[in-house]
Amino acid sequence: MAPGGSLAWQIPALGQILTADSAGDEVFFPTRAQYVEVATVLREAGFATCSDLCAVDYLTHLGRKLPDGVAPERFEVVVNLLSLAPARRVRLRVMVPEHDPVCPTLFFVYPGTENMEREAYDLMGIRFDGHPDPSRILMPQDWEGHPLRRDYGVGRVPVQFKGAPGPR
Amino acid sequence: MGSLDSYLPIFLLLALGVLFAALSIAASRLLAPYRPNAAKQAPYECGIVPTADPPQRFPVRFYLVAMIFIIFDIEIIFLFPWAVIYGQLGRFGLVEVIVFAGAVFVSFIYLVANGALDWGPERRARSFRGASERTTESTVRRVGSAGGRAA
Amino acid sequence: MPIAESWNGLESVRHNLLTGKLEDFVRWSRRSSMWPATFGLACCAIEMMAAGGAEYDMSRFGMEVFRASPRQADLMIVAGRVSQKMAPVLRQVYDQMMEPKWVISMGVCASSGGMFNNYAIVQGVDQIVPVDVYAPGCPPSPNTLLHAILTLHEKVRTGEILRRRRASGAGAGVDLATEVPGWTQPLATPARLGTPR
Amino acid sequence: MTSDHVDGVIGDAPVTAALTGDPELARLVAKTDEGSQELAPADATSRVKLAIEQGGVLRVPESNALDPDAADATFGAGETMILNVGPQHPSTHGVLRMMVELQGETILRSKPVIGYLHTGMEKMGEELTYVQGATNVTRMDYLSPLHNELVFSLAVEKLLGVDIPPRATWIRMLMCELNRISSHVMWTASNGLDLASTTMMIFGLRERDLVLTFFEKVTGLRMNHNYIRPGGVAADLPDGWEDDVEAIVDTVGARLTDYDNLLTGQPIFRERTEGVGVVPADLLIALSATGPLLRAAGVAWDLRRAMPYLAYDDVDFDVIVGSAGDCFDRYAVRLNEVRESIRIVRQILEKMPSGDYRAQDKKVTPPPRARIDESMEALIHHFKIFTRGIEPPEGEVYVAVESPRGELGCYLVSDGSNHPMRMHIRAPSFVNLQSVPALLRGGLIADMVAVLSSVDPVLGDVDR
Repeated sequence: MAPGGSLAWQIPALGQILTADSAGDEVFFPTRAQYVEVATVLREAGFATCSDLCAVDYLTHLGRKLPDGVAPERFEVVVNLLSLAPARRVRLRVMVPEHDPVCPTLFFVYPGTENMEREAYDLMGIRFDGHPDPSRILMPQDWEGHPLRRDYGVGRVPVQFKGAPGPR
Repeated sequence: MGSLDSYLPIFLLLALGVLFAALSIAASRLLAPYRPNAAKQAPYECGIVPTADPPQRFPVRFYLVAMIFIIFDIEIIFLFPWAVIYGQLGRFGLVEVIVFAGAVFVSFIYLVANGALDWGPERRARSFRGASERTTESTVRRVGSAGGRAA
Repeated sequence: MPIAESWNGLESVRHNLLTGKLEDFVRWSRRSSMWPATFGLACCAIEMMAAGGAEYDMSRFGMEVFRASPRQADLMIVAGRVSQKMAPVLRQVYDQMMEPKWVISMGVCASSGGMFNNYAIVQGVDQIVPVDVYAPGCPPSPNTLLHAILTLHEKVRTGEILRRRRASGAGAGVDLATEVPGWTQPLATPARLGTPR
Repeated sequence: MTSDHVDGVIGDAPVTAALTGDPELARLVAKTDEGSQELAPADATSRVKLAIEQGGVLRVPESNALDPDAADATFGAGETMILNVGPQHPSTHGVLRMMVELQGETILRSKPVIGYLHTGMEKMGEELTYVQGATNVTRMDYLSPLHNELVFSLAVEKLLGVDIPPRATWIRMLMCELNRISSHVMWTASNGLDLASTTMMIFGLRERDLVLTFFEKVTGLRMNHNYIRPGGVAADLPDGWEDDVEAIVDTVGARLTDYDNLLTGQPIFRERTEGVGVVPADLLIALSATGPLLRAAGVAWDLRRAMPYLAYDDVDFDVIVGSAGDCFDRYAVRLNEVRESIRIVRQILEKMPSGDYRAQDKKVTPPPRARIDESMEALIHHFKIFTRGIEPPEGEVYVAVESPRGELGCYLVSDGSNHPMRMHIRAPSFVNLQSVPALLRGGLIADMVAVLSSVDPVLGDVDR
């Protein structure tokens, strides 16, 4: 268990958020509605930095191990919070359905997530409503599609044997 | 012709300069391929194709800085001939150049008073030069393993 | 009035500065002061800087200084992987370089996309700019880069590079004598080749 | 000689579309402007975005509104100019494109535009097996490739739950600390070059080459080593490595005083770095900045001390913390961190344990080459490892190490097959670059060069 006992016991407001222990790290599964509020509570509790935010596409692996009560969805936004005073990490995993890939922005709780959310939108196609600058960050502006999705091909150019199909 | 031969080295230098310039221009005109295209004539924007053309109006302060430079540059140029014959002028020359420098210095005071020169980030109140004696040792502190977890 | 039947002028004489042909003299001057443009992209750029450092010292071969602006550069070393977003920028900088200009494609990522055969990398920079010398390696060690540079120097000095270019019509059309019409074939598709359909 | 048809003709060199406006030609030359990713004119940007670009940082306590005093710059019509310090620029440390709006020489607002080196490595990560994964990850941060391999291998080992022999741990620590030395020395070189000290560049590259020659001797390659693999390291240290490392550490240690004398006393260097790019520590924490950027602002946060991995708790070293948080402090922090790394390497020289250099678990690491000829079983294991690879149990894991640029994390999701389902690398440079507009607030265009160099972004790390 994380040092200092499970966080859910320490912070009453987190009581009803489902939690799991993945390889020694503490993971919470807030729903999209509770997401920003849980992040604010955690920030008050000392998690001053959001060290990482990324989106995961579970298209080929929908049936993964989840604590019961969490409905598996195709997309997941994974936020990694870090507290400096007692050195601890906690992870939030938010389910984002495929038909409505929208997630509330974390910018007004952790300003450090501005570029991370733009990258998640750019590569995975999850829109963050309320984000000040919802544009692409890594791909060219006129690029169609979101490359990191599982149904987006690798874009491999076939190896150029004599007579092999290919642009060259 | 007597007085002219003292000018011979200057003419020689001038001729050599012109010759060298003409030679290099002619060589590049003749030997280098000249194939202008629109990309080459477009302003270099670190690789980005310029869509908006550069603004025509520049802040007026650039002009002001140029004017100030010209004033003090000409002042220095006037000092050159004075310095050559400074020996014969004696006390009169000294007083005369002090009056000349004083007149230009008054304009300098007026300029600084009007704030023509302070154009830039005002927040960096520059302490007197060399005041801070920070070295790479003095400006950092070391938190050893016994020094506790975080600051 | 030829002395012998096959009098080929001064061809057989070993030329020096005075009797050498003007064109050889110009080619020699181009070879021995070829300034590279800083086009460092990824890991190969660090090895290119190491080649410019004191240990491998590219300036022994007349490549004294890395010119940042393409106006003063003769050689573009594409050092690193070229992404789809960077392709038009590379083309623009190449267009803005003055003739005579040459391109070394440093590293396998620039030459053929390397291990990144995916949506993001242009599979070979020769889809965008005509390349003269390819340097293998990932990253090529500074010695490999110097070898590539010396190969290019040799081709420029002997003028062999011009014959190849005149024949194929590619390249920057740098020879003095003839005017090479349309030195680059127009790119059939937009500069973003390798984009998945 | 002169060709009179300047533009508009396809036969001639392809001409830029913007100037000719000829649609046919425009199709040929793809456009390079990136629309909303760029810095739009002031009146076309939202208030919050305007405040961000001017370096306003959300005050974390009262967080619902960006602090208004950040948007104090007056945008005189026509007085300002949007300058594009573009991807091909000597002082942007690679292909970073900074767009700044200038009033004369003062920067009103700035915005980094990145993505010019995006290589799709996270997509490649899903294509390659765990055994091949280190080759892909090592090309991200090309100034400290061993740290990338380390974080990927630690994540895979945490998924597998396999623990590696002590000698492998200490070899990994030795190589990573040497990599930190070569990365910081390379930074000092490029920082010196940015601030017009070519001598520093020559010094730095000379020292870096010492370390690279040792790496070439141990791993076979100067860069992109693929030496630290899941399960241990690729090969044992060559015998006689102690005096090689001893020589490197003595030479670099002695030469650091040359750097100090060359730069610290120099008035130009002091003038350009003191008081430049100062941001209070709490705002940097809110912007998720880590590494020397954060430590220079006074926060003693170093993952090697706070969350020790490998064997960093058996080694005695200091965490260097700055006081003023300006460019000079970041230079001082990095310079002293090289001294600390040298101290660590000396302790590793004494305490290096003997034994296996990789885990003896047959499912994770291939058998030594010689055994393959003798035993059929070793041949089978060798074949399975290099074709099928490792198949960790299903699960997800986040591991972070302290790279020379900050917290380098690897989030690995496995679905039980031999490919990772998702591999996300938390790149320190990508996050540190977010605080550049805040660092540039109210600076001159010359300060931008010093600030960008002090943040030390490596664009392979930023764009992945």
